[in-house]
Amino acid sequence: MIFVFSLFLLSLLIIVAIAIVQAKNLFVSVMLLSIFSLLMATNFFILDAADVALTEAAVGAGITTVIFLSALALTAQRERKVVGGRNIALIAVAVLASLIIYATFEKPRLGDPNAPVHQHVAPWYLEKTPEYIDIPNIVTAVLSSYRGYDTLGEVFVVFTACIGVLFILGAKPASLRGERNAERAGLRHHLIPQVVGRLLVPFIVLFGLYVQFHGEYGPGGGFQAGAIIATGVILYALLEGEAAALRAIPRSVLLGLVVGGALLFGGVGVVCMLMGGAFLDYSVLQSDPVWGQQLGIVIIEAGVGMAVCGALLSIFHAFAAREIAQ
Amino acid sequence: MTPENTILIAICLPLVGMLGIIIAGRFSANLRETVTLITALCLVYVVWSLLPELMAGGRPAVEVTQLLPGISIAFRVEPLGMLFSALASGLWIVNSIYSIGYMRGNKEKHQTRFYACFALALSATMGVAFAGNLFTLFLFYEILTLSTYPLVSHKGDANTVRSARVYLGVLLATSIGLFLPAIIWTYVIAGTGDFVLGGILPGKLQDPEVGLLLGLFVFGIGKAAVMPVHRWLPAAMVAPTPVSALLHAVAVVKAGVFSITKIITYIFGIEFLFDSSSSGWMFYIAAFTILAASIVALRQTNLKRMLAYSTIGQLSYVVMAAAILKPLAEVGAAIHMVAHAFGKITLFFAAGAIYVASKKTELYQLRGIGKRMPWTMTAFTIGALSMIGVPPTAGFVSKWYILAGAFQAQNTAALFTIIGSTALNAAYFLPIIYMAWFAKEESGGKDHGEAPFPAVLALTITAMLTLAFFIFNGPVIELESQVVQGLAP
Amino acid sequence: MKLLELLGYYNYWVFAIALVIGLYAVISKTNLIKKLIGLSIFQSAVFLMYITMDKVEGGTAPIIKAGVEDQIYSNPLPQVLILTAIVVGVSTLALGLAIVVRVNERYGTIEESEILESD
Amino acid sequence: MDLIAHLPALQVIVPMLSAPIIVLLQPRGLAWAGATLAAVVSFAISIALAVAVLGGETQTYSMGGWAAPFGIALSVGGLSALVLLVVTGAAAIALLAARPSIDQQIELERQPMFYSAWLLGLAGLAGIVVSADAFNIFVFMEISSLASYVLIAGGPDRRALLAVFKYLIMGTIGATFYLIGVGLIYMMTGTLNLADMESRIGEVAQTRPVLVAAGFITIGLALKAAVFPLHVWLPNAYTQAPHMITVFLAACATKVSIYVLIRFDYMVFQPTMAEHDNQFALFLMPLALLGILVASAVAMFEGNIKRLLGTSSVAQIGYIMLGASFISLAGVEASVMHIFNHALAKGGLFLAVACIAFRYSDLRIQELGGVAKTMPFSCAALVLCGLSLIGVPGTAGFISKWLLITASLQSGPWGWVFVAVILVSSLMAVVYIWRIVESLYFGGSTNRDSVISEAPLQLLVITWIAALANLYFGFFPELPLALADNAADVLMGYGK
Repeated sequence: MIFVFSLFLLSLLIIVAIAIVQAKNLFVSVMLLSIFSLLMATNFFILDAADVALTEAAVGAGITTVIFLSALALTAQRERKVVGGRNIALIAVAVLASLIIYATFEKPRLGDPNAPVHQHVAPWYLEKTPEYIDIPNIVTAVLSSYRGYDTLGEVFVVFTACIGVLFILGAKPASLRGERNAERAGLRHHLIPQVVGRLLVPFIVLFGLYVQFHGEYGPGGGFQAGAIIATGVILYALLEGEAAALRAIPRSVLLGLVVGGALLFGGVGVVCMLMGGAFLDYSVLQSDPVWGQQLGIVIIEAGVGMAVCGALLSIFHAFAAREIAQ
Repeated sequence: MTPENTILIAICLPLVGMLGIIIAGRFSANLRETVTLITALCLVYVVWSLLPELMAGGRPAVEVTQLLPGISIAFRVEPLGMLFSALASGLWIVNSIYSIGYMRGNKEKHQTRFYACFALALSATMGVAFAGNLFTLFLFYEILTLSTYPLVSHKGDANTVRSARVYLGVLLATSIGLFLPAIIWTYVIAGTGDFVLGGILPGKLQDPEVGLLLGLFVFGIGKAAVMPVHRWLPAAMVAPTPVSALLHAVAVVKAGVFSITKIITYIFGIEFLFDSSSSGWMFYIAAFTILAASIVALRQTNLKRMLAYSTIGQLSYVVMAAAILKPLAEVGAAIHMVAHAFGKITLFFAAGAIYVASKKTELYQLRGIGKRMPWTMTAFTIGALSMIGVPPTAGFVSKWYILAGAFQAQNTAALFTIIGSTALNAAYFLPIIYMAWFAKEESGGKDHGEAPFPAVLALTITAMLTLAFFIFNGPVIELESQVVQGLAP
Repeated sequence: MKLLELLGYYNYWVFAIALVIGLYAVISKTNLIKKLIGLSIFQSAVFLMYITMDKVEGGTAPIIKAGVEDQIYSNPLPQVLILTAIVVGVSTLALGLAIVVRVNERYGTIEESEILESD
Repeated sequence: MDLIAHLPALQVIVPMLSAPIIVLLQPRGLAWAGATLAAVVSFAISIALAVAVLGGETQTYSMGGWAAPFGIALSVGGLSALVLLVVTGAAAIALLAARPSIDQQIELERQPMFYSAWLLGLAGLAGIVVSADAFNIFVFMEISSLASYVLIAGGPDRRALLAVFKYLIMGTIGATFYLIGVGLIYMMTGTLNLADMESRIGEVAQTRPVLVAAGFITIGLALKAAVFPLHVWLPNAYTQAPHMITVFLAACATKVSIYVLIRFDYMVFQPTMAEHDNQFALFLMPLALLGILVASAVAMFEGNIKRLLGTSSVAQIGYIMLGASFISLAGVEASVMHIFNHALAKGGLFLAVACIAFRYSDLRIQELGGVAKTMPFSCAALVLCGLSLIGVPGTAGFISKWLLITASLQSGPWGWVFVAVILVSSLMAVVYIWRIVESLYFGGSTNRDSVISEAPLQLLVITWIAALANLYFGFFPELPLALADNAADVLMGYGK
């Protein structure tokens, strides 16, 4: 039954993708893209990737859409008609598609327990994690310890994007028009969204905190938590207005969160080095290596959460502030 | 001062001089020209101090640095290079004296740049002369090309810049497109590029390839102006006359024929080339260039352009002499470098002196000029006679040796070429001499006398040298005979 | 089992098709935001490829349940990789959009053809 | 563990962790000082690493204490050490000189973010080079790419935005292609560690996913490395970037992608896949040759000096790829040497251009007539580096060109064709460098007052250090040669 459902979802995915490309109204495209991400997340869930599903839903469907919408508000809503050049593009992508489909026929079949990916490296993680780290969620263990260096890199990708957006949008706008300033006070005058929203925001933030600290045991962790909390705050900003959100969490605090989160993660690594281990070798943090690992994971997950939440909010505010400035 | 250090000093001295000229140029023109003359004098002293060692059979050598295994910057003095460097450095003094007169007389701009680049060109010339391997030769050959560009384009107007681009373009294109591949080829098959008496290629290269490699060298060394890569030389005549005189009668063009002669004797080996059947074309192309250039020279109406084509023909004498591939002809090639240098620099000096004094550049304007400028025209006559090869001038000596070499090789084609070209040379020089001395000056011209004193002094000296070389050529022949010692006649 | 096998291929095909749909949009559209939307689809498609490999028959999400023996777990590694890739994707997108906003300010349009004309 | 053992990790960590701190340094000049300090320390680390691997030993490091393939391993051999020297050296030199030029081009309040992005770019590139893990390379590739988008977007002209947008699209496609390729290989081998991949890929080497993966990885990296004809993003991006960023990126950004391409291909594919070396050569060689010729020809007609030099970079990348496509010791050595020497020459050239740009904002060649009179030192440095780019003996550029020519001749019957291509393109290089020189020195000096107004001393001194390095490594190439030798030995030694 679940497979039929999956088949249906995948087909829908393609249809939505085509619709996104075909839609002339960019607003429609962005909304469809959000649906595309939700479908993708559902698929991930069916494929036993709970963590990824959670992230895709929060980041793909949530944050991405918000950023797209704020960019759209600053630019054009509709795209112009394209002339020519389509055939070449079609041929190019058709060749690419056939190449990939050609490759699929010698891939291990779906779910084959004998596939190389399930024979090498991964079983070691499943088998040894209880012994070395002793937390139930293997994804979190791999993410923050075995491949913690990747995750550090990832935090710095977000950090780069954050300062990049701040840098690029920090340039003085070409024209300053203040007239729209007054109108943009959120949805305060709409009663129902106001009430529902007010109820939702605290729960979203709370859920985010739960995801943050429950990451060792269930799906979740710093990324998802950061994204979810950021979504909550953005919702607040949409309801109460940009200024109110900034009053609640000022820009400097956001930047502090990003910098602090990144440095916290990196700092843990350096402390490990100073205590005689390799970079990010949390085992040396405590006399018992397993405890050390757990302690390290909790700290770096907190760092990740801070950095991601701060970065996403900074990016959102950079776009939103531009909106007011225009 | 060991001979090894002397080599390095000879190359660095003009560079030091260049710096001195640039610094002195900021203060006063007199100081700058004093620095030039002092540098030239020191250079002559340094270079000529190597002579006794060479005459005694010594071959001082020094390796500066090794860039890659097998590729090094190294110098080695041998008779050909000794002769070339002694010639270039010696004439630099005369030329500097002349330059002072010419540049001041013409009130040229950018004189500091002029003298500085001249010094750089001389440094490069010393490098070419003393190069111990193909790689070093190529390096300094290119520096020589680049350092002379500002001299050629000195005037800076559109026409000059266009000609200077032809100059640079032809020389760089041939050197990178043909000369460099030839060098690479040599390194690949011989594993080295060192100049060794008797050659490094014998036994490593078969027949059609010998001719091909030789072709790459001969046409790649564009400075030798073998047709069809001669176009740069007439183009370079837009330069001020001292540049044409020293560089395009002595340093640059001689660097070309010197390189070809050196490659024939030290890379291929004379006997190896003589025995291989695919190298004969070089002789014919040189012979063709001699005759063709002489015919083109006949049709010129501009004095400097005529001299340029005459140079092309005379350079090919050297190439042809080398291509006869017999000992006496090789000696003849070396002597002709000297003889032609004395004669042609005199001619250019005279042309420049005429220009400074009267602003005349065309042949038909020279009617009766002998009466106004007797010193200049006497020198011009001596130079022209030397070009034709009339005794008692230097040109006779070298032609004699080349003819002797042709007899050794039983090469009748060479004989006819020399006879034919002598007739042609006479055909384009004698009318000028006649016109200058015996024709009546056209009325309405500018009233003028001799050129400034330094210029006249310089051309008198070179004219004297042209005459003196007819008699005092013994040491040169003795030195150059060392190159072909032990070879069957 | 046949169905599962087909589904396995189907996952990869959907990956391939979604990938090229995204790429097509990137290449052929001249609206800069539309290009970024295409890029987003293009990147999401790759996530599907990775996640498809982590599935094990009869497996469950790799969260170890205490006291349960013989439980088959899906592969955690591709999930970790894709978690990273998702964040990378959104970062690139944010940067791209910031650039588009500036382009719109400086040029007054986000259509590539019009921008090229005005330069 | 002692300090030496930590060096591979420190190489990345130092610039990376400095970046967040730099953002907070608002007071004037402090951000620059901090960033420069971090870059110089990284440079010192890379020198220490180079010395450590000169003996031929590879330095390895297990991140988090987890042994590969379970954890992420770093490894630094001769090749990596050389590329690290280039990357960190370029960053240190450019940053040391950067302040006057950046003050002119970037507003003061945005500078901390700018310098922070610069360090992140450095950390990303260094991270790629030291990493021995295919996915980790992707992560750091993204850090460096995002950072370079930010840096280029700092260019003052509005065309910078369009250039960077194009770069972002192409860069992301390239990185995603790489990610697909890595995914396919992971699917067939179950590992992400490069060495482990090499040992496990053998039995599945001829399966379709691996074949397709090789294609995706090669194309993706070629896109990032701006291999002809995938280079269209490069000239615009280099032209529009802030001048000092052009120095940094031109010296090292594409080279790191080439490094990954060479390393991945030689290490993972060639020893295991039958005929792969031939396919690799057959694919890259024509592209390299075309790139050398076409880009050189285009550069001859470019009007803007930065665009001209950017286009010439495409040709130079062609040289590097040509050497790599010979699949021989000599070829790889030449290729690696050219990575080093081209960085020297191009970095120096762009530094000199930055000096000129400090005084003259219009960088079209015909507008620069007679600049040499007012800026003699900057122009002389430009000439020196230009000679190195051409490959004149006595400069660094000659060494690699000579090695490349030797390698061409050893490569078989087509050797002479390659030599001809190299020489023809060198000739074209003479033409385009000469156009600049002619304009600077002999060009119309109508509206130039000959009052000497050189670039600031800081910029000028660094420019001359770079220019003299071109000479130094032209006469004493032992250090890069030793590393390149070691690199060639290691790369050609896989699977044997």
